[in-house]
Amino acid sequence: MSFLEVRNLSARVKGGGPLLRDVSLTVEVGEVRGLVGESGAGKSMIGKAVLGILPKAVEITGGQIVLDGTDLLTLPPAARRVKVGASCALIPQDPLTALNPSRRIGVQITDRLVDILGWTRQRAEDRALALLTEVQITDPARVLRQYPHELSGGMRQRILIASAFAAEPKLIVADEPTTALDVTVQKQILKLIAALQARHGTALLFVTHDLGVVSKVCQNLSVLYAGKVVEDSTVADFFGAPKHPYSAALLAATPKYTDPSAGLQPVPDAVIAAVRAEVEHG
Amino acid sequence: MNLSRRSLLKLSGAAIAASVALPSFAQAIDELVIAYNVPLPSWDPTTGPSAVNPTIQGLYQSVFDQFILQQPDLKPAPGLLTEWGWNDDKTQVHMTVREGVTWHDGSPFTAEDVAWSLERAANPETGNPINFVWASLANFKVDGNTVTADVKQFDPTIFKWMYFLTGYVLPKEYYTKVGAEGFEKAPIGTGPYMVEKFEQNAFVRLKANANYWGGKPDFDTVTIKFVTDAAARVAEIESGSSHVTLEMPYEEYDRLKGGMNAYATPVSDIGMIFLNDIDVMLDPNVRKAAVAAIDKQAIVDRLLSGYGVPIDTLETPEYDAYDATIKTPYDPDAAVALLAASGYSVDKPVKFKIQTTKGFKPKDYEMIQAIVGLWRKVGIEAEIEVYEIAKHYELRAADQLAPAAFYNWGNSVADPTTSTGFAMFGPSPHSVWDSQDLIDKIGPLWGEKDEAKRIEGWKEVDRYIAENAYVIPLLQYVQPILAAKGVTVTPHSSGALLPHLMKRA
Amino acid sequence: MAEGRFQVRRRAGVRLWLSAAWLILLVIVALFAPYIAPKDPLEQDLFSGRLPPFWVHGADASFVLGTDSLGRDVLSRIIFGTRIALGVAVVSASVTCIIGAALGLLAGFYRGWVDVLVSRFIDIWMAFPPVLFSILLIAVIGPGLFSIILAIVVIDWTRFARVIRAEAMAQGAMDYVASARVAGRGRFGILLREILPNVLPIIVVLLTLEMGIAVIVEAILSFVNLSISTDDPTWGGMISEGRTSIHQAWWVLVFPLITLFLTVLSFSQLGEGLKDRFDPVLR
Amino acid sequence: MALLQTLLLRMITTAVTLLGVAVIVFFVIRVVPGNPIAMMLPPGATAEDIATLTAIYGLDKSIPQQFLIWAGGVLQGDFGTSITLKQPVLALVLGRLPATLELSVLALGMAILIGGAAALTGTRLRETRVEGGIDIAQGVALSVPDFLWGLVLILVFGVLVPVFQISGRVTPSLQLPFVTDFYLVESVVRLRFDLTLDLLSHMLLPALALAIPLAAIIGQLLKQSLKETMHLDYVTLARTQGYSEAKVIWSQALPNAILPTLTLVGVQFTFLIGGTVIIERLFSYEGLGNMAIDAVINRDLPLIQGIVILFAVIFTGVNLLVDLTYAALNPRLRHG
Repeated sequence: MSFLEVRNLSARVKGGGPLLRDVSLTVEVGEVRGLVGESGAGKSMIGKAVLGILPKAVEITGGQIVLDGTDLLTLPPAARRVKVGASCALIPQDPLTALNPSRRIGVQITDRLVDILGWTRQRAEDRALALLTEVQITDPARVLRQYPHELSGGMRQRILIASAFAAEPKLIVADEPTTALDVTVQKQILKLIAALQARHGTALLFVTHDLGVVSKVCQNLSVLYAGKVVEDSTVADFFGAPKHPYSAALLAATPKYTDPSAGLQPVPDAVIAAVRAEVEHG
Repeated sequence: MNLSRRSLLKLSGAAIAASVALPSFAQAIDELVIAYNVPLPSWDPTTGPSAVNPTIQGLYQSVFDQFILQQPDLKPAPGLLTEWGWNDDKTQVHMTVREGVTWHDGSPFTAEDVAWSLERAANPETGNPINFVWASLANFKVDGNTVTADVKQFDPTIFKWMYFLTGYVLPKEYYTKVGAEGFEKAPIGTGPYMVEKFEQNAFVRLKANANYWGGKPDFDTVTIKFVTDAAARVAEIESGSSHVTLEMPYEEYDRLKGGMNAYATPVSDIGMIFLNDIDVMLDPNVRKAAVAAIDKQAIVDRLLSGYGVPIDTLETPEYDAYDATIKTPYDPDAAVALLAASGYSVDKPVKFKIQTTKGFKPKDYEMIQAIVGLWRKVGIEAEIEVYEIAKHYELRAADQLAPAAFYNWGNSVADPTTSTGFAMFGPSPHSVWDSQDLIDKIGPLWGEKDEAKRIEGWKEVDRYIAENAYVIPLLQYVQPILAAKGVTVTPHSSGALLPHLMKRA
Repeated sequence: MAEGRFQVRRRAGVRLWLSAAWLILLVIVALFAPYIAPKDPLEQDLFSGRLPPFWVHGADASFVLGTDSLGRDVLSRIIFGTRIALGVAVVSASVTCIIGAALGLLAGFYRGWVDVLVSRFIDIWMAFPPVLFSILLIAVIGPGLFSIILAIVVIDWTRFARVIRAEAMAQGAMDYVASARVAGRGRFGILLREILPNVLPIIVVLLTLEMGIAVIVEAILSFVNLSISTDDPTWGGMISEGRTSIHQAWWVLVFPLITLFLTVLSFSQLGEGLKDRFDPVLR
Repeated sequence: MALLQTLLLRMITTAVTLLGVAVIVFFVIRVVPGNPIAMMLPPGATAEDIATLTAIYGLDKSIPQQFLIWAGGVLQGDFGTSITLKQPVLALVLGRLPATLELSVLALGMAILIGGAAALTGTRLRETRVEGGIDIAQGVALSVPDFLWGLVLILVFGVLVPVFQISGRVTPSLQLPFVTDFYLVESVVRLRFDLTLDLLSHMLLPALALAIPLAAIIGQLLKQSLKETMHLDYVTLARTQGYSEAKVIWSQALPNAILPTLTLVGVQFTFLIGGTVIIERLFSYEGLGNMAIDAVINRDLPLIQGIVILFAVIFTGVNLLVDLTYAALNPRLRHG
């Protein structure tokens, strides 16, 4: 029984069109799975569904989200919150708005450990210091007392990563953690996430539209189009020989670090039409 | 309105409800509470605007005594002066002062106080608004308990002013010691009540004066709360937090009088329309038509629920120079005919502006609207302009009032000089109609020494004014008073509400 | 970027349409008042005073909503009162808007000494106690329609100025203004063609809210007996006149109050609805 | 150093504002028709009487001259003497200010309580019928003039269910041991809770009448600002950490949503003080407002002048206070 099992999950906007169509995927303990697709394909919706932070206007119409053996959808809200809070964490996308501007950094990391996980204040602070050092922040003690507006985007993302790993979660959902950062910082952050993931053995659900990121960080991935998983394979197989035509076209449209000068072909319309037909009636 | 009900109830419930004692007084009233309609601006009854404000004289008369006592039927009676009069050729006045009276601080009241008070009133520097009357007496002499003075200029009404505006006796010794400001802080008089505590614009608590020469009043403590809003006064009496109140809308008086002691007495205050000798008002037909077109009884019955006495001259039945035979009956047809004589009709109406206050006297604005409505039916098109009472005084002092202007005229002395006289005598800054014929008729009456001849003269003037419609008298106001069952009130025709005339029922 | 936030059809739509409908009804009533009103609002008959509304015992059917103490038809007076209410609302709100917005725009966009001057002027103006100042003002020019409008303008233009100034400052800092300047556009040209269109939605919202406030201020001034002096009926006037005989003739106060209440509510809901429509965050 | 400099600048602008107000009011009220002397004209007064009385009150001099005399007096703390009340204006005005301040602060407190609760509930149950209900309630609260709320409260809580007092500030028969005019505050300080309850029983209805429209404004604004804050990522992050919706709103969103609402509450508070005029009249509550109306009606020029200046001082004072608290609460400014 894998740590996270999403079975036939479907969701739609209240009174609107479908967002997720019968999505199924699993994440083992320590596994890093990528969720790939163009924007609007529903990849971050899956992450939100797991963490229970779907917008009010979106309703789940079917399927199960089994986390560590229990189906979150059947739990009463309070129990679900605690279970998710204790065993999962989120690395948000935009560091500029993901930290509370009117509170110090330290409190924003330790509060959750004390309030939800019941740690002592001292243990939480030690943990925070340790994690800040792990994310290569110099003089972590001073940073703990600073306010978000005093730090750069890169620094804030490191803090968010530290905060996520601080709670020793079994699963972390990373929702395009590097997209809002400039390119030079992106690589460092990716290396950092990979390193912490390896050291802490945390399962990672990595939502991104950048196949380059997937190839460096993930072990396997699910490809989504318009809310439907069109391919589920290991990274090696995917980059070697993508089974689904849409995956192949997607791969062709991605610049390779290895061969930057290769001509890029946009995803052909024929392929789009075919995958849409499949998704509509599949 | 479901303002987050839970939090609102939680807020008021926890903080207040449990321990607030319901303000319902036991039937037997030990501490009388009166909801009064006008706040008392200052305690010196002889200087400043409050000295000429008729609505607060009742408060002054509770604490201070006037030279002469005015009884509820407006007639004079021995007060601090037991006896007063002129000498034969009216060149001197003499007054005998009551003995055995003490000021609230226990010091004795003497003839010195009377002489000093008169001198002070006669001195222009003190700022007594009625200085021109008191200045007609000079070099006061005290001899034991009598005071004499020379008459510089004969004024037949001098003794009437001694129970009218600014006619109060103040403590010479105490006043000179503490000065004006000190007196404001802690006023003392010889009156039936002493001032225990005064909170500006809020309330005054009075303590009964045990050795008052007129006998100790029934209620030991009286609290007079200043509640300017009529609806709030009604709520006060209805909820029982006050026992007595006055000047509420007549509709509310009718509604509440069943379960309470209710008094509606005509007072010395009349509603009238000044006519200014300008523009169309110079045409007698227009003036007479305007008078004839007004159905005063209907206005009183429909607008004031019947509480009001229609009048045809500026004198009310209680006044000395009242003449019941002078009549200006309601006759719309005559009005139409008069207007036709001057070329006016319903289709081609005469036009002029009428000014009125709004909310200063009960239904003042509605009355003028009703009159304008009645006028419209006969061919008079009057445009209403509302102004504040302050603006009215200003315009009148500069004689720039509109052709017609509503005003009310208090005269608790009941003497014709202070009603028809000041209102209609050209040179007086208060009159609006300034035609010479009226000035010649009124002139000689000012100094007329023979009282009977004087009164007869004023009746003749009133008749002349009515015939020429130089002014439009409307009605004599009725003052509504409501009191809880536990207290009986003796209304005073001057409109003054006097706690010392209130008895336990 | 993360999936777009899901645009939720606002429930306020219903309330928006209801308020718009009520206001349109008012405009029609105001325009065709003489034809709609059953009676002449000024015609009095002292002997048919305080007749109850038609459904109450003792009513006279021709006076649908009853009569006041002078026997005037309440319904007709409300209908004619609409003219003054809308007149006061529209005129005073637009004058307030023009003055306030103009000063606000100038201060917010040009900054520098213009901003200091206008802000100081706003501070001084706001230091006056509003109601007291309007009473004083009306004492100067005498009660009447013009003085109510002036009182409202005098009290509330600072609200416009402050909000528009802040908005103009915010817009001024935007990149599109810089690019317009680079393209050689004169500063005043930018103000008119670039800033104003973006500030316009806020102005419309404030204008609608201001109309509601104007109607309330007229009622408050009539309560203090300073409202209109002539015979013409105003809702505020009817409410304050009806106050004294609330127990005997409740309808004289209640019906104009309901009309006033619905009108002000409609203005405020319309304003809020428009604000939601224009507000960038919730769009 | 920067703080000191802005404070100094602020002092200068305040002084300019107050001077501007003083000058404008001084000239406006002297242009007002209906001079106080005419008010005092009794029957029979002659032209000389008018002249002597005018001289006594110094109204015969030219307006600029009168202003210089007045300004000279102010520098020594003498704001002139009230014509109708015959007492020094400064003592009168400062004597009544505490009553109005206490009433306004109580009203503001209630408004924040009611408005805050409405905003939080509205956010917690957003997109539901409850939120719609609260919006309507706030619309209703704003669409009825506050004097009518006063009337409703008098009729309901004063007459029908006489639970609260409907006039005055304190029961006259009580012996008040107070030294200052801040009765409510002093009653708490002296632990005289019987007096506190009596005062509150008098002040509750007028304060509520003032609070209702203000609560609606605060409620609308706070809910608007809360909703904007709820969309931000740190709120979503808190939810993933296991905090309940209510806790998230209270500890994460509210502290940041309060700031923008604060500046407006400051402005509303000054309007509140100015607006107590009508409510004090209705509840015969002896505050500054009640005295102000009489002063205007009786053209008591020195008193009007004193009241308006005092109000201007309060207005500038409250603005300063609001700006300081804004800076204190907003970390960016404090550490910037």
